Amino acid sequence: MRRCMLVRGLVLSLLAALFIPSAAMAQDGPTVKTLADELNTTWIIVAGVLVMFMQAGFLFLELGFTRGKNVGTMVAKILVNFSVSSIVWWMCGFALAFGGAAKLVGDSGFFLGFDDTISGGLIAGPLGGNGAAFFFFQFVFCAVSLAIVWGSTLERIKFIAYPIYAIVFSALIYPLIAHWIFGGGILSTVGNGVQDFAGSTVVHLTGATGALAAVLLLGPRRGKYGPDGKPRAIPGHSMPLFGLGVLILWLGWFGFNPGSTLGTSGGRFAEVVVVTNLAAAAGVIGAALTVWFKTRKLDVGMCGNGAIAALVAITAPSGYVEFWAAPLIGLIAGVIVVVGVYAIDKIIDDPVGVLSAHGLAGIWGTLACGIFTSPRLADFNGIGDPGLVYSGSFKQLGVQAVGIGLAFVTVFVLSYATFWAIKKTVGLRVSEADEDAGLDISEHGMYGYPEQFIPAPELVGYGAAPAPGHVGGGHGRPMPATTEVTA
Amino acid sequence: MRRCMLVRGLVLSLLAALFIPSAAMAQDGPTVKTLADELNTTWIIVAGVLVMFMQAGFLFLELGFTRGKNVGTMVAKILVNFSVSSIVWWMCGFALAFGGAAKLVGDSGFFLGFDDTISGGLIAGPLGGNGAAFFFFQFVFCAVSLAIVWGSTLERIKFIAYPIYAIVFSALIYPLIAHWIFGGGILSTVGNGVQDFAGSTVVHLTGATGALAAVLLLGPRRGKYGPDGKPRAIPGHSMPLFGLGVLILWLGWFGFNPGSTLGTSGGRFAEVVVVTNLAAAAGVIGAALTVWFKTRKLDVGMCGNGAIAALVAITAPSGYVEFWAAPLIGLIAGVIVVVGVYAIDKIIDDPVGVLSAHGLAGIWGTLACGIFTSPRLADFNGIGDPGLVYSGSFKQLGVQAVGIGLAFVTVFVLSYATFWAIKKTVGLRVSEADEDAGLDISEHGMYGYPEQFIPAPELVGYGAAPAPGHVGGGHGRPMPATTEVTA
Amino acid sequence: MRRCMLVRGLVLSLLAALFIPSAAMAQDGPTVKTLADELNTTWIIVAGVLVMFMQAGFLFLELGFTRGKNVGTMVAKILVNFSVSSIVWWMCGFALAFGGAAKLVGDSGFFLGFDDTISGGLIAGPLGGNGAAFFFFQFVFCAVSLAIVWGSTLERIKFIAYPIYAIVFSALIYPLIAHWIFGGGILSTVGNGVQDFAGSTVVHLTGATGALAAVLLLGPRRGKYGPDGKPRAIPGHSMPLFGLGVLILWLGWFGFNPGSTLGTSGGRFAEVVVVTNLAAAAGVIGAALTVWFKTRKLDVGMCGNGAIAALVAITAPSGYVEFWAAPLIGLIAGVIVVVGVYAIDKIIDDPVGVLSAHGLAGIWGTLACGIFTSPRLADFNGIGDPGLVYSGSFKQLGVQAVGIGLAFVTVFVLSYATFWAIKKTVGLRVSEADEDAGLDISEHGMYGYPEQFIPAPELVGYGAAPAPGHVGGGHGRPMPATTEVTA
Amino acid sequence: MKKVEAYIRHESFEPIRMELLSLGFPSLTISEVKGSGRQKGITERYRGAELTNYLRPKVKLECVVADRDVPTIVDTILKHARTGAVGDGKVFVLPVEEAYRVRTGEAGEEVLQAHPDTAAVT
Amino acid sequence: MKKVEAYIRHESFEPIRMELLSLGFPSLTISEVKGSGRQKGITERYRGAELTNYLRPKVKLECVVADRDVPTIVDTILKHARTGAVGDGKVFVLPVEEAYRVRTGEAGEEVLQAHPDTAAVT
Amino acid sequence: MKKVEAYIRHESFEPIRMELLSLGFPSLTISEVKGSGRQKGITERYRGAELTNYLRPKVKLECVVADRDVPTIVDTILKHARTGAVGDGKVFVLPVEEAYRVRTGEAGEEVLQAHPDTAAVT
Ligand SMILES: Nc1ncnc2c1ncn2[C@@H]1O[C@H](COP(=O)(O)OP(=O)(O)O)[C@@H](O)[C@H]1O
Ligand SMILES: Nc1ncnc2c1ncn2[C@@H]1O[C@H](COP(=O)(O)OP(=O)(O)O)[C@@H](O)[C@H]1O
Ligand SMILES: Nc1ncnc2c1ncn2[C@@H]1O[C@H](COP(=O)(O)OP(=O)(O)O)[C@@H](O)[C@H]1O
Repeated sequence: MRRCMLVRGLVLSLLAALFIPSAAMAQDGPTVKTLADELNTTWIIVAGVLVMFMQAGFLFLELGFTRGKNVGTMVAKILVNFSVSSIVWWMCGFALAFGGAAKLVGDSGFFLGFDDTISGGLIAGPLGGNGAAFFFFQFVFCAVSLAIVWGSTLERIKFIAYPIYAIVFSALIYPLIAHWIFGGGILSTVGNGVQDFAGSTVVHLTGATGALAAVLLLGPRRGKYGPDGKPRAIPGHSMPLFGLGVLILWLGWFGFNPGSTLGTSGGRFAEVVVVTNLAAAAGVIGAALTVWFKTRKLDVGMCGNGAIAALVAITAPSGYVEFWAAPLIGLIAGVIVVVGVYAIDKIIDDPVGVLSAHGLAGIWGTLACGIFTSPRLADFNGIGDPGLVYSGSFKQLGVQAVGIGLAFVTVFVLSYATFWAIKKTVGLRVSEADEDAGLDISEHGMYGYPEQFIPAPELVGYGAAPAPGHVGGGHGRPMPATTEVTA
Repeated sequence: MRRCMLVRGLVLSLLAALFIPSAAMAQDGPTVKTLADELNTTWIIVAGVLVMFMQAGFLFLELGFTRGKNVGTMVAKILVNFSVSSIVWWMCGFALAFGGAAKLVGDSGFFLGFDDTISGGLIAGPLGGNGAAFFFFQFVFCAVSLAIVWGSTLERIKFIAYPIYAIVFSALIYPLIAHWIFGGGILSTVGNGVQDFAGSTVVHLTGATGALAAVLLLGPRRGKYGPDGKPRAIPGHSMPLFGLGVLILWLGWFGFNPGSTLGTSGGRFAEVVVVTNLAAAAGVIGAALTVWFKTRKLDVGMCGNGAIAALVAITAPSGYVEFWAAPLIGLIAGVIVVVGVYAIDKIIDDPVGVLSAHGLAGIWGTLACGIFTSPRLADFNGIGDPGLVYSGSFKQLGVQAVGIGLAFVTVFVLSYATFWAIKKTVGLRVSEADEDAGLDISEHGMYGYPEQFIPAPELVGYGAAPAPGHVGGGHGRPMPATTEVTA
Repeated sequence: MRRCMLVRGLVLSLLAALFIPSAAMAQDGPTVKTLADELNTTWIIVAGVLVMFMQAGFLFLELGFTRGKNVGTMVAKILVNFSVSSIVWWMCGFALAFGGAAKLVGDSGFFLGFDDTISGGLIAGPLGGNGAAFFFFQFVFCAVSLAIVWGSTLERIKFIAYPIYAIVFSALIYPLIAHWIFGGGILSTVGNGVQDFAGSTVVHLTGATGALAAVLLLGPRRGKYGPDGKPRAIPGHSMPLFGLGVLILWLGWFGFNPGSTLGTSGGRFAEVVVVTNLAAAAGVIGAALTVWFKTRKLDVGMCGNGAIAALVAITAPSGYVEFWAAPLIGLIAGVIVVVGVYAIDKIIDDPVGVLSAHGLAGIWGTLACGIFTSPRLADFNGIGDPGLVYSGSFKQLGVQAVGIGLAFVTVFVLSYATFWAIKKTVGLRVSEADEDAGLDISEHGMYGYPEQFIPAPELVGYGAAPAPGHVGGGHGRPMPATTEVTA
Repeated sequence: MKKVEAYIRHESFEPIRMELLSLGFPSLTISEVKGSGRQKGITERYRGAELTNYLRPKVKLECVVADRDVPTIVDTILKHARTGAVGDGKVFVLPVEEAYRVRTGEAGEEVLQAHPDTAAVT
Repeated sequence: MKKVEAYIRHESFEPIRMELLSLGFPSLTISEVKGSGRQKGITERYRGAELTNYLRPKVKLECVVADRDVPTIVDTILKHARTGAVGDGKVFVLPVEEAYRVRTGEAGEEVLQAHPDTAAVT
Repeated sequence: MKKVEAYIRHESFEPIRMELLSLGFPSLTISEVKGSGRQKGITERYRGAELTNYLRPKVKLECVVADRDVPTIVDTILKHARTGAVGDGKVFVLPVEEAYRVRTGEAGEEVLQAHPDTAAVT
């Protein structure tokens, strides 16, 4: 797909030069070419803005799964991570990821300016409006990947770990993987290229791998495992906020996958919308049925996790598969996430299930390309080969596995090293007293829900009751005069 | 309007064939025609995505009006309903609604594939990107209609009723009405056609009628009516969440109505945006004034209901009326919803007021076309005649009434039968003990707000305090060391 | 920029007339010109819808900073203000602001109709779809400005003050400033015009100035200042809701600033997206570092305020500065807001920090144009001169200061007069008893969180327990039968 | 003077309050408590793990009355709080040595209940 | 030893706590309760229906002290809790038979209040 | 009969409840309270202003038992609630004059604890 865009750009330039001479002379007025550019830019920006809003989705999904004493810190977390990532991506991350066509990393676009020229790759040439949109769109992907990392670390990590890892992640870890798969790097040369339309591996597996590295060094929350070693439920404080998160993420995914067409050409993005929605829906159904048969109760969180896992799984194939494959891919992702959460919870304390919903589902989605990619779409995108069900060949499946493997190893090693260094220097985990008291009060100086924690009389605070003449005499003061009734 | 699109398509094809020969040879480059298609597709997708997000709107509106013990179930409900509907619409609903031009139902597009050809109607021909967008846009309408149904059933319905009715609704009930009015079915042949631009009847009255059938079989919540038969207040648990729902719905309506232009031609959709907003605003004012004069208190829920009712009412006329009519239509809807809720509450327990806000207001909005439709817009859309104030004739009003009547009877009969069958088999209502305990714990195994319901010491759970050496000795543990002050 | 649009319109018309004769004959089919118009309209509507959603942003930001007894009133407030403003803008505000090219106010477009003709200014001529989009886009700006006003007045203002001030504000105060700076009025003739791309002054300073007038007449909340005159913390009740507000606002700003290009020409809006995001990110970092160094705790609210302040500050320069300047402008805004809130809190009770985040940051942003505006962009927009760092001249800085000064004085005088009149007639502040009880119960007749305030047994309400036969005998009723375990 | 402390179900409170009011005993205080006893607990499920609550929500009713009024209060509570199922609760009677009305500073049995006629009877 | 139980308004708690602290009585416990008495209730309106609350929020203050300190405690409460309006609340004194400090396991009057000097006076 | 009232830390409740249950004392009630004593408060910071809380969250445990069971109950509480740090809490013992089981209307020591065998021992 991305390759395709390049081609289209060339074709356009040729066309503009050969067939549409008016484009040269009427510099101020719009032409078909400039309009096509502007329409592409519009769609990329709209999609990018939807993806940006996924930050709120991750925030609320995690808030829902958190106890009330650790909610303010999540808000600060999402703001600080997104912000640090914004600046670092502009300084360095974008350049390494998309600033050139070399195998390992790009080489232009550091401290990007509007007049900069990109040395090679997808948007080689002067940046322009379309390039600015591309920069923004790719940044919000990086920010999504970073947001995923923290899901396994809730309620016990030190705040200082966030900005440090955010810098390394946005400057190096994510750009490497993005360049290798999206940006024309080494993984696009394995076979006919790894198929990962919108990032099941680049974005989601990368995030989940960071989460794994973090949680291995961090350990479980206090009270997560009983004296018998069995996991205890630490229920999150709000299913409504969780639901908000899931729905915002679902919404954002309509930017995430369809936006990865990087333009409106041929209305392809509308197909991606349909594929994405069918998969997500099947994911909910798969997870709901699985958890129902396991426990005879319909775990609310699992229904939401099913949607997320299916969306993660369909991310790679969304530009490669026909409608009919989407519900299958989603359904399986829904089953995987429930089985995964149940299994992992026995040994690793992953409060929101990121290892399953983004890790296992990301792997499944990337592999699914090797199974379901249709010849029409492999051809259209110009990346990889048709999948097993069409070709009868395991080749593309193998290529996908190589992509998963290299991405996982790279991200795990770099992330583990970073978190290890954090642990050895500033420390990765708050004290037990701080964990018990909650991160809001201990790291931020105030509860996220003060009325839940601060004794009401101390919150009211003002001294003795006013003189009788001060308020309408004879009324009890905390009661609005207008609503009193006779006892 | 929809008819008009068809015409435009034809004109476009002709133009493309006759006046723009380059379109044929430069297959890879964009042409005015392909760009126009892509722009239409872009707008439909953007609008469809906004409408999809209305699911969050309905969720939070209902959450706000629910007690804290029944909030998790609402999240699961919205996810499962939307998902079941997604799959069923793809399998069958879309085909019946838009898969052909027959009077009763369509006949192509089952298990829709990208290469399918639609046999007739609005998008006759190969599906393509634009068709995929159309499929998605019409699906989110179906999902909105389904979401409306449940507003009257909160806090006592069995979860199993959701997927069963969702299947019938998305496979049959909604497609029938959508086909009859939107898809060229029987109601588009009554007079010069029933005017329902974006679905005051198709979507909202249909949903509200389902809600009526459900609540008649379900009965009121325990404690809703006192021993004297008078309604008691069962206040919803969160006005902020309610407010979120209203604002998301208002937002979504900017996709709902303006998206129903199904394209950007002539900038018509911008007019629809203005009309929609003016009506909604007037609805808030109408409801606020009405409730104020009735009770001298400004009921928060009624302000929000006023907005919703006005948005529902303007849905049908939004493509047919001039700016000036919008505030009138909205204002009257605002009055209707307050009067309606007060009256209905005396006999039917409808926790969110769906019967008034979607039912009565949907009827009012559909009738309003018969009064306010301007000649310019009746002509532009090619459906129906101008309204009473222009034509002095009651004809269109009559046509509108026929549309309302047929839709209501059809939906009511089918829905009542479905809910009756559910009641007689798996059961429609939870036990009294489960209703008292709340649906979260009884159907989902965990509270939606665990910290509100689970005793704090049991939530903390971990055993006796650690050995003195374990935490900084001398600190009280639940207190962060860094914030202690001298007593 | 806005001027530029006008020019482009002319050029387009000329082009259409001269170079594209087919546009004249193929009236029904799209042409490059009609497509360009439709694409512009699409972007303006999408941007406008994002800005409309900022109402939810302001609602939740303020909700987060409010105590739980005053939350329902905020929902009613936002709905009523937005609605009154909608109607008044349509009746009058739009006409004064954009209905003509005179120095003081416009003169056409009252009770705007689709067939109206605007006498002069940016959208002179028949309204059309593009004009309708422009009308909506400018309205949502007015509504944002109005929403800002109330941040300083929370938890003690009488509800009746809202609609009264909303009328004056939307009919007169905002239209004046908008006309003077955006609409070709007097401030566009000072020097080469005041640079305010998207309204740091027009929207944000205007709102903050209204807030200042209100709070001076209103006084602090009960209990805000101790007997010693020192400010006491009155913590808001929910950081998660605050976080939702901040993220929705951040999202909305991607409509606010980039939408102010009023079209997609040259993909300029994508650049504005990048500039806006870089500034916001730097604002979070600036505020976080500042508050950390001041208190060694990472105040959650301050991180969010940093984002808002930076977004406010970048609003004016967003169309005038290169990428590199954005992080600088944002960083400084982040520092300003923390220092501002700390200083102002000592004397004025401004619960959400609107005076700092919108007032000081709005001033800083407007001045920043005088410093950082690049020659390329001053030229492109055709307004004002390059800033200090390019030109070495203080001229534009002076022009900006004049703009700030005139806007501030005008808004302050008109707002103070309005609030003074309210205070002397219907009253501006609720009684002490009502303030203590909370505005929800006293003004709206019901708590926003009933379960937090109403004694549980009174909420349950229904009489004695049912007869043993009624529920499965031997079960305690408030417990779901299916989940009981042996004690 | 005695203090009657009752641990009862939520639904039973309104009938008790209404009858006490009609008998001339408007003054009482309640709070939300959690209790365990013979009543069984419930088990919650969450993401594969379990949590069991042995404590169930109850209302604690506190009412200080003159010695001779104790039987009236206790009987009223017993009458309305009984469903016959486990978990109905308990009533305890504790001695009270002195009572003061804050508003007036008065002490003694007269301050216990608000109704003037009740006071008169004393 | 006696237990002083007071049902008071929220705003009056801080002044009471501060004066008790300065008098050498830092140790006390409070909880949120709802009470009814002479004070009137309020009526809420919601979507056309009504709900009346006869119970009003109060703070319950519990403080166990030596017999001879009871007057000091009661006087301090009465002094700060009085507004003169109905709803000011009540103060009750109950007998206590034994007291233990958990941290040390000690029993007796010495454990009642935290300040060493208070203990010394005993 | 005596009422044992203990103000303890949240974490200590579960072990206490479990041991009491195994000793034949399943019946008890808890509530959330806030206490001050020797334990220090905390200071919160919010937008430049401060707020100090001198009250810390505690669990109040109430258990009515026969006179001879008081030492068992008190010892169990003291054993599990002790961390040795300030803020461990206090245990008080108050006299109770009568007890009723609502479900049956019975009165007397027999109603105090739920387990039949406990009752039998009486
Ligand atoms: N001895 C006791 N001390 C304190 N609270 C008690 C005692 N016995 C019962 N309770 C309270 O009464 C409630 C109901 O008691 P339970 O034993 O379940 O009912 P039943 O009286 O039907 O056996 C308990 O949840 C607890 O709050
Ligand atoms: N006899 C009582 N038993 C228990 N609580 C009481 C009693 N009398 C008063 N209270 C508590 O004191 C509060 C205030 O009492 P009220 O009668 O309204 O005030 P006043 O003392 O001014 O008549 C009540 O809300 C209730 O919580
Ligand atoms: N005399 C008392 N009256 C009422 N409550 C008390 C009393 N003494 C202690 N408490 C309760 O016990 C808790 C712990 O007491 P504290 O003095 O901090 O511990 P320590 O026993 O280690 O000195 C307090 O927070 C308070 O709730």
